[in-house]
Amino acid sequence: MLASFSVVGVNSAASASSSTKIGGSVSVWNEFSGAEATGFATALKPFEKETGVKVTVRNIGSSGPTLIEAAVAGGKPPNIAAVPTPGSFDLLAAGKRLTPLKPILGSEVKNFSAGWSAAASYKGTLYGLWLDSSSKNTVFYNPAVFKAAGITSTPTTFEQMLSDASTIAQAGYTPISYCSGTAGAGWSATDLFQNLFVKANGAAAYNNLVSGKLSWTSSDVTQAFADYSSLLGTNGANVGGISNALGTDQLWPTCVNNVFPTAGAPTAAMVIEASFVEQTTPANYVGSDASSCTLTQTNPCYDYFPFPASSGSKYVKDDQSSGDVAMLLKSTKASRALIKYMGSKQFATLWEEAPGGTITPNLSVPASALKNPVTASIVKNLNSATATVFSMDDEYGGTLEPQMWSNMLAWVGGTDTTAQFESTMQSETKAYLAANG
Amino acid sequence: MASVVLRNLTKQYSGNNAPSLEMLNLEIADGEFVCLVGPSGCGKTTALRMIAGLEDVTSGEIEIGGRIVNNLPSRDRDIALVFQSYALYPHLTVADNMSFGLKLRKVPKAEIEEAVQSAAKILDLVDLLKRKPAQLSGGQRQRVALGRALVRDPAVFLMDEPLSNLDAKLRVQTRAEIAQLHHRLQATMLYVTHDQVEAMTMADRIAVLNLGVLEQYGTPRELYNFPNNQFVAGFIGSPSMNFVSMRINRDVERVYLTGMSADSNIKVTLTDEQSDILRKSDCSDIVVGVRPEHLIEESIDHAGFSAVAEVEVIEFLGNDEHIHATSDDTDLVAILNAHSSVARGDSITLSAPHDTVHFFHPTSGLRLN
Amino acid sequence: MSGSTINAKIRTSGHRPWIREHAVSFAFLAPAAIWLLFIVIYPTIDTVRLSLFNESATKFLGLTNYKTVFSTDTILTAFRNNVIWVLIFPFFVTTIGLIFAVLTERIRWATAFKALIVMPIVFSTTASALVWATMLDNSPQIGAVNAAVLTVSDWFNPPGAYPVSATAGQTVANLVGSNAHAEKNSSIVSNSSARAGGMIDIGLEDVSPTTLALLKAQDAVKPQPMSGAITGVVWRAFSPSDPTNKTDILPAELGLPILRLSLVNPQGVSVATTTTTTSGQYKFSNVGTGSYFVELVGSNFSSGFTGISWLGGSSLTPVSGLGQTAQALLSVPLADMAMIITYLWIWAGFAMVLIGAGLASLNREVLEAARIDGAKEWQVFRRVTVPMLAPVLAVVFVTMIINVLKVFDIVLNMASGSSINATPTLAVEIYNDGFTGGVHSGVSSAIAVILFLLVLPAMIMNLKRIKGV
Amino acid sequence: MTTTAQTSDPTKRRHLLRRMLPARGPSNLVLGIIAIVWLVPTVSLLVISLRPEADFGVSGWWKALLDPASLTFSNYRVLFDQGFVAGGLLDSLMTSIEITVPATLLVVFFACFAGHSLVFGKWRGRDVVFLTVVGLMVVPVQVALIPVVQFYHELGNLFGLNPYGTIPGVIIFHVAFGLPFGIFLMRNFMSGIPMDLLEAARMEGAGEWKVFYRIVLPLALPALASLAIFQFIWVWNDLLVALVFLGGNAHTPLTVFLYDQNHELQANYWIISTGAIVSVIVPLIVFFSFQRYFVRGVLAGAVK
Repeated sequence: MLASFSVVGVNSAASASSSTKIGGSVSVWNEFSGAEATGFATALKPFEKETGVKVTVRNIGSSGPTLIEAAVAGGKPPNIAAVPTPGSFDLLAAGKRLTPLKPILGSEVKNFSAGWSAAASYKGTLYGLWLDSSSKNTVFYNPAVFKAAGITSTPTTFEQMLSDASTIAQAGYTPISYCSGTAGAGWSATDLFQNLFVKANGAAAYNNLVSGKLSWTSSDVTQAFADYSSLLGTNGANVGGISNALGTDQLWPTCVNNVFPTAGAPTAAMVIEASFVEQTTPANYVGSDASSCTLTQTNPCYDYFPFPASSGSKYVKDDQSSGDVAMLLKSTKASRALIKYMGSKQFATLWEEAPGGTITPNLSVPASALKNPVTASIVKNLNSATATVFSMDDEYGGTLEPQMWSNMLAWVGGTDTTAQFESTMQSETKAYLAANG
Repeated sequence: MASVVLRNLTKQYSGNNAPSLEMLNLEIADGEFVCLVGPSGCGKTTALRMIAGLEDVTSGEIEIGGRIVNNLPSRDRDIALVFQSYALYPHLTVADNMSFGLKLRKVPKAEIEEAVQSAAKILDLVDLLKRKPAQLSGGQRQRVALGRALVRDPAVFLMDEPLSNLDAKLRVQTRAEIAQLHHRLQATMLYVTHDQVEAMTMADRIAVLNLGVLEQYGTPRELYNFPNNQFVAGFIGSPSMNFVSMRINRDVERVYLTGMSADSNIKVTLTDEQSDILRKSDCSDIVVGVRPEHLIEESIDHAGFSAVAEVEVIEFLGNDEHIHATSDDTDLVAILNAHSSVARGDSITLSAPHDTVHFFHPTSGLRLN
Repeated sequence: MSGSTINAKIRTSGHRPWIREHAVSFAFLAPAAIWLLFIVIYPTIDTVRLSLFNESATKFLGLTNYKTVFSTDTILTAFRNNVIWVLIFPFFVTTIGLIFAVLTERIRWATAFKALIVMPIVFSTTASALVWATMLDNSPQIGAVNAAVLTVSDWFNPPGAYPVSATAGQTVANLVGSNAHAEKNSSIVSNSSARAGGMIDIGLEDVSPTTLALLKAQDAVKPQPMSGAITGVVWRAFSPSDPTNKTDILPAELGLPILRLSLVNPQGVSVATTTTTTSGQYKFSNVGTGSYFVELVGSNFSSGFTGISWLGGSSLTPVSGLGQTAQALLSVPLADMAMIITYLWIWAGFAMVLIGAGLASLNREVLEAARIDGAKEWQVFRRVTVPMLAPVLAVVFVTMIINVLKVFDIVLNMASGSSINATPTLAVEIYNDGFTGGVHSGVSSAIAVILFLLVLPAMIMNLKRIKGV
Repeated sequence: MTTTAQTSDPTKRRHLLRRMLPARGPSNLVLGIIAIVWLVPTVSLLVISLRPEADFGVSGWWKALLDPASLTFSNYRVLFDQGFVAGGLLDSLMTSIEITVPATLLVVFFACFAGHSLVFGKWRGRDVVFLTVVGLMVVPVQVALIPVVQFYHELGNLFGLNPYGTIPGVIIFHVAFGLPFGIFLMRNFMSGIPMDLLEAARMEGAGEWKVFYRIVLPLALPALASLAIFQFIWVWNDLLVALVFLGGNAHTPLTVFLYDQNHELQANYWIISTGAIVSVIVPLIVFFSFQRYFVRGVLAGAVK
């Protein structure tokens, strides 16, 4: 707080020295729920106390972008909105709905790496602030199951992961519990493909694919799908079968609970999903082997390893991430102060400290804020990435997002061949890019 | 109390060719009970609704109590209307139905109460005041409708076929009650009906309407004995008058009638007076009318009318019987004493005296004698 | 009479009451009229206008948006879904309504029954969709519909003790650990053969520890050979201490209980059967001459019924040999069926009530006349009742066409991620397209206009019919 | 409304009919099975809402029927313990009421007025107006969302009163889209009121307003009740309008509450099912209390 005091600009009354009461209120829309929402509220408390600004937070659920569009059209946008979709961020920025943040944030800009700042910019102007991030480069596993399969160390290459999966299958466990997401929303299937692609071809190629510079019919895409097949083809890759991945019952958190059950024994060994698996796990995981593992905040009975690249890949540290980007839709003294606060060390530290396993890309957070060694390791991994990409479905706003999910699930379910998937995606991407430029 | 005068009252609905009511002139004296009769569609209800202010007047004038009321809304005409359907407010009790109009006029409560009570007494409704219309019989509803008109103490009572929804017995009874009511109130009443019996029994004067035109206006007796034309003659009286077409033969010394065919079974002899009238007329044919009740089953001397007819149907009515017989392909109806021994298939002679025979112009229908 | 003066006075003031009467009438209409004008009529006209402009409503495009509608796959899919709905739903709901209405005529508790059937109409579509998504869950452990199917299916195709999850890509061959091979008929047969007094051991892997715990499996113990008998053990040949060793029975490796075994001669004919003990041992006594193989019968590995994925992305009629677009347009997503079932649950009561009212107002004497004329009950129904009910049936049918053309909530609430692309209807497309990339949407407006034009004739038809009911 | 004489006739007829129909046994059986099938989904929702959260993904709800002791009100307790926190269940319940009651009353009143004008007014062109109104029943709600959002924005610019994002904004929209059906229903019902009654009242001195509220309104009460029930249930169950106009608001109705829960990362089945039961209770009470009017509404409103 004091550090920011020295760089107060005209707009950045945000520094909120304890003597300045700004007052008024700020509305914030986001998609945080459960523990995340509680943590977010906790992190905002000091700001409200210091400035006298009342912050009204509203969870707008997954229809967020639609509601923001409607609110803008209705002339009553919230002061600040945070969305997990860079795609809708870009659309709002392109529509000149957003306020540039650089002059407002001032010194807080330095709390973010160039990569994350770039991801919050549109045509070179900074419009956003990444509140939190998730590493999608994570594979969570149950150490007890690994032990039961005789696996003593986690895989470091994709090939090793396949052979371990095979061993786990022989041991009678499902190697990978495949999440089909809430109501089968295909995002998990998409994440897995993206991990495979970025690890094999790097972030630059990945972004070329997103922007249409690289064709979906290229051999790199085909190879990623071949890898995908080999992973799913490992017998019993998926608890309950692939058709369940396409249905509704492989709900979050069921897919996590297969590995980290709330009761009974685990049936699967690994779950490949983003770091927010942690938010599901500690809350209800009883531990598969109560005698050897006592679950505490500092000693989780779960662990993770970074999604491995094929041996020989140059892009081991190119990672896939996600997060929520905050943007200023209605600029007032109070809302400017708040968004500056959201970029501060204090906010980020409080949020990471709060239970719920939230991590932020804010570099100023001290390591001491993370008591859980698994979380600490994930954060370290996240910050050490050489390049970060976002999920394509998030990059694509609107209709292409569900289209991609559906195409992906058609491929997973065997309805579409790889070639069919590629040609469909290619034409849909082309149409989308043509429409949204 | 007030008189009602209609002057050249005309109603023309858009889209219709003929007017529904054409140049109706009618004077109803103060306290008089007048019936408007005619077949359905004759314009009688239209006339009534125009007087009530429920229909716009196309042309002509309506005067009630010396005021021309053409452009006055119903509520300012000081009239009451008893609807054919009674139009009782189903959601209100009998008492509330009757007091509705008075309440709207902000008449003091006590006065309303009194008016309702007295009307209820007159109409024998005292025990029913708390009921809703749905809990009443047809006759009771009818009385409530009358009561509703009564409490208003209007200058003119208008009634639109108020008895048509009652069964035959009740109708006769209520008819008498209404007549009695009129005597008691001495109010001006205009009563629309298609039933000539009602009109004959109740009215001081009757206006017969047909196709929007007033055919005749007079006392029941006038209408019965001296119908202006064939329509009125046929309309008044039940069963209706028999009509026979005959040819007029004008000899040098006398006029006589023959049947339309050579071997006619119908004979009409004329009095000198009648001969004179027919001689002067311009037509070659004539319609002879004779009421069924004037026919007797025997040949009489100097009968004005006589016909040999074959009995087809006998309707036994207790005291008397209606005989339907055919003569010269003409249907004749006669009311005979039930003691007559006429049987189906009999050939009988039906006769009527001179003074009961009517002559009508074959085209205009106007009465000649 | 002082006619003329009075006349004049009344005439001049004569028109005021007339005007006032109408003024009151207009005043009565005004609130509704103003409301409709601004919130319904203006947007409708604006939609027609927007459908002729580009997305940001700045450039007139003529009918280009309409061309886009008919050349965009997702919108054509929406058309297809509307067609599916219109073809299936009104027919079934009318039929069901008719059956219910006729049957309720004959029971004493008709009122209670009707209330029960009508009840779902008052539920929000969100709640109904939620209920049915659970009912149709593809796991027979959770979804009641699949559980019911499972109960029936288990009579004919019971699952074995060691079910193989075919949908997960697992095969019987995956189970083979040592000294065996999988046969085409899903059985596993030993590689080695034995004569009386001999032994055959078979190692399996991929066997879930959970299953073994459930079957109370004990450590595998190799039995002693017995004269005249063939004995052996079938065990789970996997040990974390030595995962690659499949041939030796290592400590803590468990026997596989209640496996059904068959003794087969070299010609493949089964001569005897037995089952394994809790420690995986088996024994075939009184074995004849010759050598025999041991077969693990296929039914051990049958997975039985595992559930229909009602709300998944699969289609009812995958038409092969057609172009991709044609194939997509001709297939019927299973999720559509699931939604139609849900919608039937919601609307059957409506149809029943309407048809029931029609039935109640039928002239019974006509039916009685038909019976007296010698018609059997079914003939009365088929030839007299139904034709007489035709106007009501038509109203129900057409009302449901209108309803289904505008179907929206159920799709929004029920479609899962995998079926979200296969199930949109026109109304859903209007919503989806309307809020993407800014809120002016020419294409979305064009779809709306088309939908409007589709509903209109049905509405007109209904209004004409409804007078007859 | 019915006299005893009127009702006795159909029952007599019914007995006659019953005798002529085939045995009732099979009908009872078939309908009994249908009734159970129809009831199962509702029962399942109720049972799920009464089961511990953790049981949902583990076993089917019907298992709980064998073990009624496992049922608990804890889900309800948790939800109701939140009290009236913005975005909580009780707050949503209140918001639903705040939207539904005015939206229902306004539609009922305006539709009554308009129906009166269209049936008993004598001005020319009222048939055209009526047909236009009926035509508006065809307009899908989705069509109007964007233009009305923008219209609200304009209102804000012009008069400083922007109904977007407020409860009145939702109410205004619901009233508009409830009116065509409301007017249709009221007009159809009112045209069955005998003109004689109005004429009688007019003759007795009632002006148009008095005729309306002393005669027409009381007589139209059954239709009014039907309309009110329909409108109430329609508004209560609306998701789309509330989502678009109120989605970002702190106070949202129950449907939006449920939709939000349904689509978050974690499928909070216990909240959803419990919330769904709460959301269904009010319309169910309305339905069972006014079933007769509801059915009448169904009959009258067949074209919606």
